[in-house]
This record gives sequence, C-alpha cells and structure tokens, in this order.
Amino acid sequence: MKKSLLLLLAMLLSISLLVVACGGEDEEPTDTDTDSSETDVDDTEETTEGDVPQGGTVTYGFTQPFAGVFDWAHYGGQDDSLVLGLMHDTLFSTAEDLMTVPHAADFEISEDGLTVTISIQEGILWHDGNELTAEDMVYTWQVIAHPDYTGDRWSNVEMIVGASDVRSLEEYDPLPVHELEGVNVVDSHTIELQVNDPAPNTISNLWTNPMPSNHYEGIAVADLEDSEEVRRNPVGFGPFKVTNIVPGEMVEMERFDDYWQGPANLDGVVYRVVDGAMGAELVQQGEVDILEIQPGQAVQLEGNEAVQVLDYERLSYSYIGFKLGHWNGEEIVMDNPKFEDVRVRQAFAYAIDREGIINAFSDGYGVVINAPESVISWAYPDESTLTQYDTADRDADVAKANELLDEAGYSERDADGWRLDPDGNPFTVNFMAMSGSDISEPRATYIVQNLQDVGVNAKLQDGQLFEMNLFYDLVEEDHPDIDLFMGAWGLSADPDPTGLWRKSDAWNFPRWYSETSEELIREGLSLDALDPEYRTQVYQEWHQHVNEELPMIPLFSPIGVYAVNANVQNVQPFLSSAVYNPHLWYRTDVE
Amino acid sequence: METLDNQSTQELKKIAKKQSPWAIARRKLFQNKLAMISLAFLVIVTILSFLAPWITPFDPTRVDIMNRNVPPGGDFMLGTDVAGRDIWTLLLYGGRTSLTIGFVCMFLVVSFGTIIGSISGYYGGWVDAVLMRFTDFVMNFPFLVFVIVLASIFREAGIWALIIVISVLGWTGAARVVRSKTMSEKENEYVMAAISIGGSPFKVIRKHLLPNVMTTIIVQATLLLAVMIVAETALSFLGFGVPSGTPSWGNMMQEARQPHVIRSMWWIWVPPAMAITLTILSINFIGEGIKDAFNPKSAR
Amino acid sequence: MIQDTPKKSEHLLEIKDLKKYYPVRGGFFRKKIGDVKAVDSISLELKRGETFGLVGESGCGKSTAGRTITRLFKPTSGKILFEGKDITNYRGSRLRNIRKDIQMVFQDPYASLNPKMMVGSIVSEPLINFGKGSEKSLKDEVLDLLTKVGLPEDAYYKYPHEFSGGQRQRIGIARALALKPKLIVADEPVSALDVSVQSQVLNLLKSLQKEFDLTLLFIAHDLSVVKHMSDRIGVMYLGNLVEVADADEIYQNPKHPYTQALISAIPQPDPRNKSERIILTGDVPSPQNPPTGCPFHPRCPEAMPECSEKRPHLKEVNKEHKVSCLLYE
Amino acid sequence: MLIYTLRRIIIMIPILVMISIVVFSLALAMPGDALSGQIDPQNSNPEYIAEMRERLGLNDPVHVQYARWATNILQWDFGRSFNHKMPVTDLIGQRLPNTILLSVMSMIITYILAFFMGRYAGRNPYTIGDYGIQGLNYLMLAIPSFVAAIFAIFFFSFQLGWFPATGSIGSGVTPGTMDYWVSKIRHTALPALVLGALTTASYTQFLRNDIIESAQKDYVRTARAKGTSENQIYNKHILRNSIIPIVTLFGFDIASIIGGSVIIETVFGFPGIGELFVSSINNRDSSVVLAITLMLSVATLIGNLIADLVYGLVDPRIRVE
Repeated sequence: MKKSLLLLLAMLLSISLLVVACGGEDEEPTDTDTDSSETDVDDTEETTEGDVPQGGTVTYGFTQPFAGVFDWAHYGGQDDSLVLGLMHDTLFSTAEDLMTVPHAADFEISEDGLTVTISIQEGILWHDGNELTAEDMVYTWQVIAHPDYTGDRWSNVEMIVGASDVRSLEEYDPLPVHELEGVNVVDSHTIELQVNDPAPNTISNLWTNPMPSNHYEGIAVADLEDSEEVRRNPVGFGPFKVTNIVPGEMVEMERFDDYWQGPANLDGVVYRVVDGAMGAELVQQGEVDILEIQPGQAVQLEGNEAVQVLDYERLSYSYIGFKLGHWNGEEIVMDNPKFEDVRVRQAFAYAIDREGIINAFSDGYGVVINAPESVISWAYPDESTLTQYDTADRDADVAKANELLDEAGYSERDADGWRLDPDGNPFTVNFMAMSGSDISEPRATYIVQNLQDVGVNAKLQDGQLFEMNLFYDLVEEDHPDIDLFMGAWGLSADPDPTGLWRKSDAWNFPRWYSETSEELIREGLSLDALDPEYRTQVYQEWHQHVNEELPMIPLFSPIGVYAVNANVQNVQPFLSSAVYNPHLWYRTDVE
Repeated sequence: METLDNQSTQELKKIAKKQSPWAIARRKLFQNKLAMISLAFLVIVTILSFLAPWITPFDPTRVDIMNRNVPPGGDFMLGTDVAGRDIWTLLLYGGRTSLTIGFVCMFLVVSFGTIIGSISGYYGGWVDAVLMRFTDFVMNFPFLVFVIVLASIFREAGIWALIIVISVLGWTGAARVVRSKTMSEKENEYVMAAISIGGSPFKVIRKHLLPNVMTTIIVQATLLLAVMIVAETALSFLGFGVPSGTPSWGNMMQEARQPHVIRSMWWIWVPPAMAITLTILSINFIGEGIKDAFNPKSAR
Repeated sequence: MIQDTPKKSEHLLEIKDLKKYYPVRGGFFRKKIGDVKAVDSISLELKRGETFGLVGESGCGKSTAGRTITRLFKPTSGKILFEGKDITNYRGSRLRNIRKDIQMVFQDPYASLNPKMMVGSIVSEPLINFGKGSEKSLKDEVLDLLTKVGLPEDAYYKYPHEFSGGQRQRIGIARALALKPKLIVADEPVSALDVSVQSQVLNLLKSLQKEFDLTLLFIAHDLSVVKHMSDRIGVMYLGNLVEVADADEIYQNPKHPYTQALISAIPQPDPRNKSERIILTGDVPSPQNPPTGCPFHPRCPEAMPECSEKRPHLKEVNKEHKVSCLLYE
Repeated sequence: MLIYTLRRIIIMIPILVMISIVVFSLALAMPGDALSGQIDPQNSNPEYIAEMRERLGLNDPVHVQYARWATNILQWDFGRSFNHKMPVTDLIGQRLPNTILLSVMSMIITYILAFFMGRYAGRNPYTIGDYGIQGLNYLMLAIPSFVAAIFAIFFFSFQLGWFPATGSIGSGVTPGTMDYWVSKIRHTALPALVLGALTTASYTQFLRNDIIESAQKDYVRTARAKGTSENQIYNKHILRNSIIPIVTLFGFDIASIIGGSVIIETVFGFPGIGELFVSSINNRDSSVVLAITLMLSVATLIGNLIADLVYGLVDPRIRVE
C-alpha cells in the first residue's frame, strides 16, 4: 500500500506541468488503472459502428519527452502511461465514483475476503494475434514477484499467497517461471487467487494489467525493461497498435481492427511531445488535437470556437501540514508542543485565504476542500458535516482566527506587533514550500502574509523555496526548523488512509495520530467494511475527526484542463488524463 | 641640509598629482563622453538601488492578489507582476541584489586572480608551472555548467554560497591576464632594481609590480563586473541563483520563461531586461574608456 | 660593520670559476638538451677601493656576470666570496642582507625606475627596506643624496618620466648609494645616454667613489669608456675572461688578439698617430654552441691549428697581467 | 608540430583523470544515488534503500567506488537515467544531434555575419556604416544571452511570426522526409541566430581591425602602386590574410558555445544536451547530470586543445613558450 501512495505529487499539479518531469508528476495509476480505464461496454456498440464519422487521426500532445517504457509493470511516468492507455487495456476499470468495476474480466470475492476469482472474457486478442488468457495474468504476477524485477509494483502483488516466498528466493531462474502458491489457474480464462489477509480494497490494490506473455517469451526478467519487445515493438490489447516510435519525440499508432470492444472510429493516434509553454497556441493552430494545458493558458482560449476546454478534477490534493512530532524510525511520537493547541491550528486555517489562493494562483482551477481527500472520491465526506474554515466572508475568517489565537493565550504582542505564546515567549513560525513554477514563490509568500496579518510572526524558511526532492527529504527527516509545510498528495482510487495517517506510517508527515483515527482506519479495512455503505460511513467519521483535529489544513483539490480541437469528439478527461475510451473518439472533419 | 618648508611641499605635491600617470589617465577618462555618460548612468542606478526604501512606498516582497499583472500606469508606474508586486519597486530592490553580488564576486575574483597571477608571474619556474597547471585545470571546467551543479548542491546555503561558487570558478581568466602582464612587467629593470635594493618578494610584487599591472587589473575588473552581473542574472533566470523570493533582476526575468508573459505582459520583463543590458553596456563603455585612458598611444 | 669575517682579506670580492648556464629544453619530454653558457667560468678579484672595468662585446655575458656577482641571478657553479664570506648560496633574508653592501646601477635609466613612483620614494625605498631612518630623517637623507648626485630638491616629488636620461641615471645612482654599500656594480651605466652627458655621469661616479670609499665594478662594451675610470680592466669574450691587467698595461701592451682588436677600434684623437686597425671577421658564435678549443679561434687573426682543439687558461704573463691565449702558453 | 601535438594530447590524460575525480567528488556531494541512477529517489523505504545501496556497492570505500565508476565509464556505461528510464548514453545520444545541429548552425551564422560585417566595416572604417556596426557590436557584447533570446522570441516568433518559439521539431512530420528537415531547421534557426549573434561581435571587431591594419601594410601599398583594383586588393590580399586568424578562434568557441547552449536551449525549450542538463538538475536525475558534466568538461578540454594546436600552427613561437 505504501508504494501505491508513494507518488507524492510533488507539485501542486494544477500549475506545475512545466516544471515537473515525467517521473514526479503522475498519480500512481497502477493500482487504479485510471489512465486506461474503459468503463462499461453498454453503449459502445452503436457509437463504434453507427452514426459517427470514421477515420482520421488525432494528435495527442505531451509536454515532456517520454521514456519509452511501454509496459504497465515497468513504466514510470505519465509520459509513457498515455501511450499505454491508447495501446493497452486492462482487466478491470475505475468507475466515475472511483469504484473498481469489471472490464475485460469479471471478478468475485469470497465471503471471507481471502479468495478472488478472476474470469477473463474470451476472445480478446493481443495485437500479435494471440489470445489474452489466464496465462498472461499469471505470467505477469510471476514477473513482478521475481527477485530480478526492476519495476516498483511489488506492493500490488504482495498480498498474493506465496508471492513473498518467490521474491525472497536465493537461487532462481532468470525467467519468470516460479509459481506463486496462491495462484490457481482454473481454466484458460479463469484464475482463483488466494490473498494473505482479507481487505475491502484487495481488488483495487491487486495488479490486474496482464503482460503479453507470448510476446515476452524467453526474456529474462532483469532484461525486460530494456528489451526491444517493450521499447521498440510493444504489444497490447487496446484499441490502437504501435506502428512507429521516434524515441523521446513521437509514437504513431493505428487502429487495431480486432479490438475486443469493436474497432476504434479513428484510423490512428499520434502521440507527440510538444512544448508545454506553447500549449494553447499549438491547439489553436491545430498542431495538436488533445493537450493538457495550464489553467493560465485556458483563459486565453475562452471564446475560441476552434478549441474545447475540458475541465476535470484531479485525484490529488494540496495541504499545509503542521509538524506535531517526529518519526523515531518505527512510529510517530507526538512531542512538538508548538501547535499542540488545536485552536492555534484552527486559527491558521481561518487565517489562510484558500479561496484567494485558488483564484489568484490557479486561475480558479481548484476546489477548496476541508478534508484530505480528492473531491471526486466516493469517500469525500459530506461538506455539511465539516467545519468550514474558509467562508465567503474573508474579514469574518480573519476575525475568527484572531479570536481563536487570543483564546488560546497568544494575545500578548511584542514591540513589533507579533503575538507571543502563552508563556510570553516569541512565537515564530517557519513555513516551508516547494519551488517549481512561476507562482510557487508568490503563493508561499502570500500564505506567510496571511499568517502575518493575524499577528503571527511567520516567515519562509531560510527566506527561500526548496526544490521538490530536497523539500520532501527535509520534511521526512523532521528537520527541526520546519513548523509548517505545504505539500501535495497524489491519491489512489481506494480511499484507505493507511500509509499516510497511521501511527506507524513514515509518510505521516504531520506526525499526528489519535486513538480515534487509528481505530477508524482499522475499521475501514475490516471485514465489515466489505460492505461499501459501512465503509463510506467509517471514512465519513474519520474525515470529521481529522477536520476537527486539523493536523493539516487541506487546501484544495486541483482541477486539470484539457484543450481539445473542436473537431475531435468524445474526449473526456478523467482522473489524470484524457485517455479514456479512446476507441470512441472521432473527428467531425473527415470525409 | 635644510628641508623644504611645508608650503612648498604641498605645492610640489599638487604638481606631482597633475603630472602623475594616474592623473593623465583620469583626465583622459573625464574627456571621454561615452564613458562619462555610462559612469553617470551606473552611479545613478547604484544610488537609486541603494536608496530604494526611500524612493518607493511599496514592499518588494508583499504579494497583492488583487493587483496581479496590472499594466503600467495608474497606481503602479511600471505595472505589477504575477504576484502583484510593483515592477518599479522590484527593479530598484533587484538592482541592489544584482549589483551587490556583481561587485562582491568581481572583487573576490579579481583578488584571487591577482594573487595567483602575480605570484605565478613573479616567481616563474616551478611555482608558475604548478599554479598555471592548476589554473588551466580549473579553466577546463565549463563555467556555467559547474556553477549550476555546485549551486544546486549548495542551494540551501543561499546567496553567499552562490557568490563563493561563482568566484571559485571565475578567477582563472584574471589570473592568466595578471600573470602575463606581470611577466612582461618583470622584464623591466626596475623590478631587478627593486630586488637589488633588498626588497622582499612580497614587497616587490606589491610596490612595484602591482601598481604597474594595476591598469590591466582595473580593465579586467570592469570586464569581470559585467561578466559577474550576467552570471548572477543568468543563474537566477534559470532558477539556480538568488532564492526566488529575493528581488533580483534575474529573478524578475524568470517570469519571462512563460511564453504568455513574453507575448502579452511585456511590462514584466522589459524593464529588468533593459536594466541588465544597459548596465552591462555602460560597464563595458567605462571599461573601454579606462583602457583607452591608460593607453599612452591614444590621443585625447 | 661586519665583524665576523674570519680573515680580513685584501680582496673585497673574489670570484672563482663562476658559471651561469641557462638550460635549453626540447624533445618530447622537454628534457634538458643543452645549455646556453652565458658565463662560462670567470675568476677575478676586486681589491678594496679599486675600480675594475669589465669589457666585452654585447652578448658576451658581462651583464649576466654582473647580475650573478650581485646575486640577482643564481650562479650555476663557482664561488662568490664577499669580504671572505661565501655568498654563493645565500637565500632569503641572508641574501637580502648582503644588498646593504652590494648595489647595482642599471643600464637603462628608463626601464630601471618604476614609472609609478615618485623620485623621493624610489630613492628612499632601499632605506625603508632595511628600516633605516625615521620618516623625517629619511626625507633629509634622500634630499641629501639627491643633492649629492646633482639633482634639484624638487625632484623629490616628481616622477621619473619628467627627467632626462642623464638625470634619471643620477636617480639610479642615488638609489644605489642610499644604503652606503661597499661595492657597486655599474652595468653599462652610460651606454644608453647621449655622448654629451656620458662624461658627466662618469665624473659623478668617479667623485662619488672617492667620497663614499666605494669599490666599483664597471661594466662597459667598449674600452674607451672604462679607460679613464678603471684601475684594472678585464676583457670578456663569449662568457670567458680572456685578459686581465692594469688599465695602462692593457692599453699599452695588449696581449690577447681580441683585446688588440678592441683597442685598435678605439678612435684616435690624433690622426697622425695612425695605427693599423684590426678588423674582426665573422659573427660572435652562439653561446649555446661555443666553438671547441679557444672560443675566439674562428675569428682570431692569429689562430693556430691547435687553437681549435686546446682550450687556453688564464695565465700570468707579467706581474698583474693575465691572459688566456695559447700564444702565451 | 607533431611532437607538440602528441605531447599536448598525452598531457590531457592526467587532466582527464583529475577532471573525473572532481566530477566523481561532485557525485558524492550530490544528494541521492548519483552514480548509477538505480535507486528510486521517491521511494524512501529504508529497507529498500539499504538493500539497493548494498547491492550497488555504495557502501564500499570511496576509492573502490571511484574505480568502479571510472571503469564503467571507460566501457561507455554512464548508468541509467532515473527519470527517463533508460541508459544515460542512449539518452544523450538522442539529444546530442540537436545540440550539434544548433552549434553548427550558430557557428555558420557567426562566421557569415562576422565576415560580411567585418569586411564592410574594415573597408569603410570611420564611416556611418562602420559606426553602426560598431554600435551593434557593443550591444551584442552587452546583452546577456537569455535577454537576447527573450527579445528574439518576442519579435521574431510572436510579433513577426517568422520562427517557432520553442521545440526542435514541428508536429506531424515524419523523420527523414524533406519536411522533417525543413521543420528542424526552422526550429533551430532562432536559437542558433541568438547563440551565433552573441559571439559575432568579437569576430567582427577582430576582422575589422585586422583589415584596417593590413590596409596600411607595405605589400598592400605596393599592390596599390602597381595599380591593382581596390576590390582585388581587399579580396585577394587583405581578406585572405585576415580570415586565417578568425578561423583559429574556433577552438575557443567550444567552451562558450557549451555555456551558451545551456541557457539558449533552456529558454527555447530546445531538446538538446543543455536543456537535458538543466531539467536533470531540476529533477535530481544525478547520473544524467554527471554524465553531461563530464562530457562537457571533456569537450571544453578538447576545445582548448584544438585552440592551442591551431594557434601553435599559426604562430610557431607559442610552441617554444
């Protein structure tokens, strides 16, 4: 689980496309299949063959050179995931409410939560003509569990019985031939899987993107990532097959006529690397048909008939964390008295002008949140049950902040007008933020200003911003200078807070926990929680608890923007990209 | 032996001043219009920068989200930037940062280059060989590339780390110039004479060689001042220089890495661009003027 | 002043077999492949109070010899004894200290004065170097020196470029005198000057020698200049001393063919007293590749076959008259 | 000359070793696993890191690590890029052609501009045209490359629309076709112009002064006295002599082009080595940073060598020192 959360989304995604290279930015789609998800098949029949124009090519732009690792289990960044989404498909997909639903395969979980049965639809073909079978899925798990495996998806097979045994083999074959004890192939399209522990999120955590095992035949696991079969002539079972790769610049794909959901409307898709800074212009000029742009650029496109601007809520959120303790190597120790008083934390939340931040620095592309969860998740709590720290009346918020601080005993002021702590000692607050985009610095300064405006002697740590990796290094090691820090998390589709919020989580950066919280998180993964309604209820309660305790101030859930050529239809950005049902895309300007 | 009385001493000194090589050079420099205009410009820019708090009512760091990207005119003479900061204010405070770093780096680089170069040139032999091999060695590192690598390693240390990194890598040219000038100057018999009257090596270098190498050093210093200002602004522009919250001309230019800023918000980047270019231009003209003034062959 | 001399010799300066070579490097590893023998073995003694004239064509190594003797250059081998002390290998502060006793007047009055310093500082510098005199007495002393070398007092605040060549050489002389040295090596002090002022400077030197009780090593490239100055004269050719004798003796009775040639080249004031002029043929050979045997033999009008093989040595032919020539061996 | 050249080349070897030591030390100073790019900087699981460190030999003594690193480099193995998920050599191989194209174009632009401006100014000294060229020179010397680049984007791309502002290739062209190359050159033109224009000033000045000086030489007077036409005098006698020294400046350019290309490529978003360098630093892709640092140092070293050699060829006195 830990690794699936791993991708801290460093930058505040809404604005940071320019700076973040491929590695850091995407939210881990591996366990959620978000990039490639194909929802229900219901209405596809008529659209694919019916009334929409057929043919034409669409150019999908990306703003960073891509690495070219065209295999789900090995790729690292969004750059490659977009291509994978076009050429590959997955067994399950994520529905709009982020629930995992059957797609190319059906699944069933036993009452005790320990057995998962996967039945792959028959007749699905790979681009090389082989049929997708249970063997492909089994092969994939064996690759990932193999000691030589070079990717980082281990946590998605870890729960399979026997996977750990394979991974810790001292002597082994370089090929993925070591069987996992818990995998039982019932027939060519059905697998019965034993997992170590029951959990409501087993299915969303489990690795279910099969590899073309025939295509990879004979390749040692260690060599897979760099093999020609992955990089030069990758094979998938998605709507488009790769015909030409220009490393780092372009991938050309054409329609795969035997696609299991019916052939795509388009003749092909060209994936090409373009300059992000020029984004909006490139779409206007028709050089690119689909491109994620910065919110700032979206403003230029308003009223432009040739371009559709499509918004979508990203699966991530930004926050400002308080340092309430430290990590002792094994667990959280809450020993930092500075923000011990919950009223101070709440006062800060009132003081910070989140609405203003979104409007000024993200051009409004973001939603103020009061819970550490993306607003699109089914687990996002009902706002009416939460305390609203950012009301429409800014003056009232500031007054409330002052009132809370006074109440907490921070009413005395020094000669410069800064508040003193209840013992009459200076109360200074170091705020740490990441560098990265042109608005990182003004935004951080503005937050400091917000605090200064309620008399808190806040300043940017060392008077500067920190580069992303350094920032997280310092935050993670609980650098003593840090009081407040602004971070962001990319989320997985499953809302389980484990990994970020438990007492035993190294990534619990605010270094906060409570008995209530621990209990609720456990409850959310209990057998009872196999019932979605119960689970929703548990997370609702957990969010209310966090909203009151406020170990971090949730800032906003960013909104992404795609600019799409007006002639290209059926494009629908979802979760983290616009590669969503690409076989339904069509052009209106073809003969 | 009677000594000269005080008054005539003063008079003689005055005459001496007028006729000293320095005085001649100064006169020539004062007659060079371009250099004088440039000097005036540089002095004005420096003074304005350092008096910034008394000239502009705005805070150079305060973010004003209600007044972002305001075009020139109205309350904001040159408009505001993406953070709602007054461009004119940033220009003044930024000049302070950029000029200070430029001067400090120039001073360090010239001092270090002079020390290495004069020792190397004076002693010759193995001392020279060792020092020059070392200089060549440092010269082989592409300046900008290494400054960026080092600056990114020491980024936490702030402005001083930047200054030291630039200086540590920037002295080689000065050292070579000073060395070759020292060597040719050393050929003059007065150096031999200075040794023959019992001057210690340190004294010979300081009293005899350096004053005569000084013209070269001064010219080199003006050139380096320009180079150092460019280095700071370029590094800040790329994001490896002054911390982004600190106003500096390079940081102001950083916003021009967004094409839409280049295209439609010219008031954000044109002022710092002009400030940098005009400053460098005037420093170069002053350098040319000094070079010319020290050149005995030039008329004027 | 210096009391530690073991034996008070009659010679102020003794030079034994002094050599100054410059290495020539070449080849792939820049190895030493030869030497330029600027000074190839000279030996001589200077008595206290005498003036010794060292004469030779330009390029014969006499300036190098002068600078090596004053230890501005480090000798390659040989010995320099000053007042009986071996100063050949002095370094650092010991070397600096002998400067109090040995001073030099340089050839080029334009180059030997620092253009950026006022005359007062130039002349007072040696005194400051050795911490002599307070600021007040220093200035008096310098003004005194300036007067002695015949310069006006207001020279104190002037720069060298405001003076003529002769005046500048006076400044150089004042500087050399400042420390009251025992020995002054004057390296062609007048060769860069107008003929009209040459004699003034020479006379100045001569009178100062008496006043300050100086021993003078006077280097010149033609005999006429040294004639009136010197008590004894040495003639150098290609790094070697070929003849040493009293001044009169050399003029009247030159032994070495080279000396004879030099003397014959002196213009005679009386046209009737016309002696035959000896013309030397050929160029001065390179000191990097000196001829075998007697270095003078390729140009010698009296060369014998063995001259190209056997190397002559400085031998006494008369009392106080030494010559290095096979004719006299 | 041959011996001199050989000597210079052999002297380079210890310098190379020393440079590699310096770069290696930087690698150690850099955060993370700089040498191989194998440890995922975003994975902070202590067990994983400890395991990887042990497996990659990062716990070995420094000199052992250096030896291994140097051996790998000699075998052309610079490690892997973490961000780009591929061997660094492949990555650089992808970018290098762009940078070479940019450098070559900028040099051609430099020489052409300098040739015509220098020739004109040299033939017509102290005229309005000459002063104009001189003024332009001063401006080109003073304006920092990134400022020039931004002005160029503003005027040539946005106001006039002549050149694309960024990137190295347009959309929808197939590699190898004519369109591809046209697009490539159109994209390279503006950065090359800026990079080239900045070095032009010193060349122009050099050529101008050289021509003016040569015009007073005896052989030119003789030619004139013989009635040779002015055009012939300039083209045949003077220019030919003045061009040679200009060409020799080439070696010194390599270092300045390297520095310039880092800035220019970044401003123009031109996917070359310089841009890769800056983005790798920003992403802490240390193995790429190190490889490029080493590569550019060696390039500078070779540039200095060429400069010295060519200089020695032209002026034999240099060889003796």
